[in-house]
Amino acid sequence: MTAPYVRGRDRLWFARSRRYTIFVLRELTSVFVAWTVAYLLLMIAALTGGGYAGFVALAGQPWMIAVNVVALAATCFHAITFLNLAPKATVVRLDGWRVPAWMIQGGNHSAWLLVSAVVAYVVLRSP
Amino acid sequence: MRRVLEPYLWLLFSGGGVVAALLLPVLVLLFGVLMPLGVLDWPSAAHLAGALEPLPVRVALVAVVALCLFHAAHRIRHTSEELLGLARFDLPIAVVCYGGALGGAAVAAWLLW
Amino acid sequence: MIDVLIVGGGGAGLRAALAVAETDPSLTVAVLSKVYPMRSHTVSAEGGAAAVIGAGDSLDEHCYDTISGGDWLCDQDAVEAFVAEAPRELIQLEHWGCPWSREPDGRVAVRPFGGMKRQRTWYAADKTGFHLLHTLFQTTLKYPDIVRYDEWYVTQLIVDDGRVHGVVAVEMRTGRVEAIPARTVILATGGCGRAFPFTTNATIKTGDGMALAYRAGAPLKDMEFVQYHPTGLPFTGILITEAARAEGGWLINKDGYRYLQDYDLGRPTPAPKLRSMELGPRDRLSQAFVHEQRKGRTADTPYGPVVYLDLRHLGEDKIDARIPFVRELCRSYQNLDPATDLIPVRPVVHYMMGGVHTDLDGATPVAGLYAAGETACVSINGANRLGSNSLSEILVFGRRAGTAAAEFARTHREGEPPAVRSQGDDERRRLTRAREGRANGERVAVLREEMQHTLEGAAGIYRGGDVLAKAADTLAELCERALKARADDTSAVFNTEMINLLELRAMLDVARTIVACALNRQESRGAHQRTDFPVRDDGAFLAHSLVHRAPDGTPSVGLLPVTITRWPPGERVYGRD
Amino acid sequence: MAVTESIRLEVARYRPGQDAEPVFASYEVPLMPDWAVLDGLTYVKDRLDGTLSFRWSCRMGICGSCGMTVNGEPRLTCGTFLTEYGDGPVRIEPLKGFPVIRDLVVDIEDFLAKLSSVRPWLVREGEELPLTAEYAQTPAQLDAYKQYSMCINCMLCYSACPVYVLDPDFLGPAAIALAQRYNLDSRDMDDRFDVLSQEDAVWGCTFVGECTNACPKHVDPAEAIQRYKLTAALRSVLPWSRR
Ligand SMILES: Cc1cc2nc3c(=O)[nH]c(=O)nc-3n(C[C@H](O)[C@H](O)[C@H](O)COP(=O)(O)OP(=O)(O)OC[C@H]3O[C@@H](n4cnc5c(N)ncnc54)[C@H](O)[C@@H]3O)c2cc1C
Ligand code: SF4
Ligand code: F3S
Ligand code: FES
Repeated sequence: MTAPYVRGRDRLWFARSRRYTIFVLRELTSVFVAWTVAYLLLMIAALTGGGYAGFVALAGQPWMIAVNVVALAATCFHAITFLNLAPKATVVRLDGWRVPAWMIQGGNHSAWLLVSAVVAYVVLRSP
Repeated sequence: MRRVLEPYLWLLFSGGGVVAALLLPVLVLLFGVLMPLGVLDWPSAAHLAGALEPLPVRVALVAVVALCLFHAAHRIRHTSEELLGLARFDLPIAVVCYGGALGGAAVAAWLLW
Repeated sequence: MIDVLIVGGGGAGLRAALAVAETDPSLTVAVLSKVYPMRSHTVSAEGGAAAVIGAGDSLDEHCYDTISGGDWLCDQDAVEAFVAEAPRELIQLEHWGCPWSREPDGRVAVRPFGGMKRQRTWYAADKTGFHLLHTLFQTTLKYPDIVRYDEWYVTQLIVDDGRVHGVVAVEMRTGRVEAIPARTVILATGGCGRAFPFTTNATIKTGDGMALAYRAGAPLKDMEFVQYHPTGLPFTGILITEAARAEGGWLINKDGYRYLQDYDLGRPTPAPKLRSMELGPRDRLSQAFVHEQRKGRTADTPYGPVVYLDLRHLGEDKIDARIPFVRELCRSYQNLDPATDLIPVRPVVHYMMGGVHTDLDGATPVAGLYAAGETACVSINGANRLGSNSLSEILVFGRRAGTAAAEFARTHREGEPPAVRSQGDDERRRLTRAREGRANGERVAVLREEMQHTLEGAAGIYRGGDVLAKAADTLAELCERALKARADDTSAVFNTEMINLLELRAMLDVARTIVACALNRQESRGAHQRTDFPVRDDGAFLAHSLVHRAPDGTPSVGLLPVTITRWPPGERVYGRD
Repeated sequence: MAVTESIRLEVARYRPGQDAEPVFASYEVPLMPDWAVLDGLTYVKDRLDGTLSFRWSCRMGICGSCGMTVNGEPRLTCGTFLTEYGDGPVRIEPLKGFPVIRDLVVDIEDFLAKLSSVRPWLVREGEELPLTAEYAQTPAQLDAYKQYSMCINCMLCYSACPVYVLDPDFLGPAAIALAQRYNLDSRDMDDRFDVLSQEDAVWGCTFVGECTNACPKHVDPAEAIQRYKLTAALRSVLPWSRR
C-alpha cells in the first residue's frame, strides 16, 4: 500500500549524459592499452625469434594501421585524462599553501613529453 | 580475502596508468603508425635487439608490460561490471582479468630470456 | 516510556539531547522532528554566536549590551546566567569539532556585531549556524541511544491534570498517527517567521511549538516583539547577514548617503565602529528604513522599496575570506556581485523575541513541559534581540532544559495514565477525518496569504491601535475559515497538504497572540513601535506580556514584572559615547 | 510583476497504492525572471494542485532538502532557475538512485545510515581539555579540511554517481568526504581505515567524477575519495604508517 517505488536498472545509463559517455570511453581506453602491449610483445617475439620481416609486413597491413591509429588516439586520451586526474589523489601542500592542480598537471604533461622524446631518441638514433 | 588485496591492486593499477600514459603513445606512434606508413624507416632488427640486450632494459620491459596489463585488467574488470551489470560475477571476472595480466607478463619474461 | 522527548531537531533540540545523553545514559531520550535534524532552520544562521572570550571584554559588558539592546525588557537574572554560560557552550562546540574561524595563532577568532560594544561574536566564516548544526547532529550520531523520529509532525501535547504525558504525532511517511508517551517533553520547535509574508525564515518556521504549548494551557510571553532584520534581499527575503556590516559594509539610500547618521546612530566613519551607525541594533535600523521611505529616499523595485548595502570597498579578498556565502547568495539569487555592485535590501521579518514562557531552566508552568530555543521566551532578548545572541541562547538553554528535564524524569517515575491512549485516539480520529478530503472550501495558500498580509499590515515595524483591533477580528474569522479549508489530498503517505493546513492553524493561533499583545502594549519599546503611543512607558509597561488562551480560543493578555538585578532602566544610547 | 510568459513543468507523480510506477503530470506556471524551479513547484502546490508533494525548507541552498532531477540532472531546485530552460518544458523527477516514497520525495534512510557509519564526530583519546580552553587550530590546519565540511547532505552526488545507482551498497561520495572532513581535522585522532578501506567504500569508486560535478557546495567528494585511496594504499603497504 505504501511501498516506495524502486526504479529498475537502467541498462543505457552511460548514454544518458555526455559526461557518462566520456567516462566510459575513458575506461575503455584500457582495452587499447592492453592491445598496444600485445602488439609490442608481438614485435619482441619477432625480434627474438627471428621473423622481423614478417612482423613488418603484418604491421603494414591497412587494417593493422587503422587499429593502431585508434590505439594511438586511445592511449593519448588515456594519457591526458590520467595525468590530469593525478592531482586529485595527491594534494601537495607547501608551507600551508596548496599547490594548484594545474601546476601538478603541467608537471605531469611535461614529464610525458620528456619521456616520449627520450624513447624516440633511443629508438631512432642511428646505429 | 580480496578486501585485503584491493589497495595493492589499486597501486598496481595507478602505477600502470602512469607508465602507460608516459610510454605507450610514443611507442604506438612510432611502431604502429609512422613506421608502417613509411614516414619513418624501420630500424634494423639488430639495432632493436641491441637496445633490448642490457639486463636492466629487459627487467624494466617486463615490469612495464606487467604494470600496463594490470592497469588494463583493473579497468576492464570494473567497466565490464558497470557497463553490463555483472557485479555478481566479480570473482570470476577478476580472476580472468588479473590472470590475463599475469600471463602477459609471463610471456614477456619468457620472450626476453 | 521515553524519559525525555524532544520536539525539534534544531540547535536547541540537539543540544538538549546531548545534555541528557552525556549526563545520564540510563535515561531514554528521543528527538522528534518534522524535518531531518540537519534540515532544521538553525542551518541558515550565518553571522555568528556571541560569548565573551577576549581580553578587554567582560561578562558585565555583554550583559549590559544585551539588556540595553532589549530596551530593558530582559530578565536580568536570565541574562546573567546566559552570558556566564555562553563561553563554555561555544568551547564545548569547539571540542565537538565545530570549525570555528581562527586567528593565526590557532585561537578562535571573533568579529564585531550589531549593538555589541566589544568583539565577541564567534563565527565559522558566514555559515555559523550550518556548522553548528552539523557538528551537533554528527555528535549525536555518537550516541546510538538517542532515538530519532525523523519526519514526524507533532499535532498535540498530551496534558492531563496540569502535567504533560507525551505527544501525539503523525509519521509523515505513512500517515500513521501515534500517541507517544513521555515523562517530559521539551519543545524546541523554533520561530514563526512564516506567519509574515516577507521573512528570512525557512518554510518550516510556523510556530508549531508555541501553538502546541498555548493550546495545552502554557502561556506565551512577549509575543508582540517581532524582529525585523534591516537587510533582506527583496524578492526572496533571503538574509544578508549582519556580519556584512560588521566587516565594514555601509547602508546607503538611493542618493548614496549613509542615512543612519540622521537617526541618532552616530557619525559615519570609514571603519566600522562598535555600537554605532551600521552596527546599531536591528530595531533602530529597520525603523530608520521606514523613515527614509517616507522621505522618498529609498529606491523602487518590483518587490517594494529598497536601500543599498555597499560592500564594494571591502574588496574581493576580504569578501571571499569573511563572508563568502553573502557573495554566493547575491550571485545566485540577485544576479549581482557584491564586490562590484550594490546589494538592494529591505527590512524583513527575522526573529521572534517572544515565545513559550519559561523559567531559567526552560520549565513552563505545565509540569514536565519544557521549552528552549527560539520557540521559548526565557527573556534574555527583551524587546529586541542582539544579533548572534540567539545561537548562543539555543545552546545555553537547550542544555539547561535537557538537564532539568532529565532531573524531572528521574524523580517522576509513575506509569502511563489513561489520558495518553484516549487523547491519542481522539486526535487520530480528528486527523483521519481531516484526510477524507473536502472539495469546496478555500485553499490553504489563500488563507495563509490573507493571514500573512493581515499580520504585516497590523504588526509590522510600526503599529497602530485601530489597525491592530481590526486585524484581531480578521484573524479570528480566518481561524473559522481554516476549519473548513479545502483538502484535495486524501493520501496517507507524505501528505504535505495536510501538514500545511496544520501549520496554518498553528500560525493563526500565534498570529492572534501577536496582535493581542501588540494591542495591549500601549507604549513603544524596542521592536514594538506604536504610532499612537510613541514613547516608552516604564511606569505602566516595564513588564512582560503574558498571554493565555481563553476557552473560546481568544487570547487573554496580562502583565508580568521584569526581573531587574543590577541595571536600572536607562536610555538606549548608540553612536554617542 | 506582470506575467508575460509561462513555462510548462512536467512533474513526475507517484502515489503509492494508486500508481504502479511514476507518471508525468503537466503544469503551466508563470515564467518569472527570478523564479527558481522550486518557486514553480510551490506555485503548482499553492494554486493548481495541492496534492503534489516535495520537500523544501530554506530556499537558500543550505538545508539540502530540495534535491531533484531537473531535465535529467541532479539539482538543488531552490538554486536552479526556470529561465535556464528557455522555452521549457522542464522535466522534474525525484533524485535518481533512491526509492521514491511519493511524488518527488525519496527515501534517505540508507544515506543517513551511511553517514553515521563513518564515525562523523571528533574522535579523541586521552585527556580532554577543560571547557575553558579551545584546542588550537591554525587557519592552515582549518583549511586542510574546511572544504569537506561544507557538505549539506543534499545527496546530489549519490544521484550523479553511476556506481551508487547500480550498487546501493556503495558507501558513496558524501559519506567518504565526511569521513575525510574528520580525518584531516588536526583535532581528530582516528583514520577510519576499517570503514573506508572496503570494497564497498573507497575501493568501489571508479573515479567517474560526476559526484564533484553535481555538488552544489564544491565539496569535491571525488578528490576526497582518491586522496583516501592513496592514504589507504600507503597504509596497507607500510602498515606502521598511520596517517
Ligand atoms: C537566516 C537567518 C540567519 C540567522 N543568523 C543568526 C546568527 O548569525 N546568529 C544568531 O545568533 N542567530 C541567528 N539567527 C537566529 C537563529 O538561527 C535561530 O533563532 C535559531 O537557529 C533557532 O534554533 P532552534 O533550535 O530554536 O530552532 P530551529 O533550528 O528552527 O529548529 C526547529 C526544529 O523543530 C522542528 N519542529 C517544528 N515544529 C515541529 C512539529 N510540529 N513537530 C515536530 N517537529 C517540529 C523542526 O523540524 C526543527 O527541527 C538567524 C536566523 C535566520 C532565519
Ligand atoms: S558532497 Fe556535495 S552533492 Fe554530495 S551531499 Fe554533500 S553537498 Fe550534496
Ligand atoms: S561519481 Fe562515483 S565513482 Fe567515484 S568519483 Fe564520484 S563516487
Ligand atoms: S530548500 Fe534548502 S537547499 Fe533548497
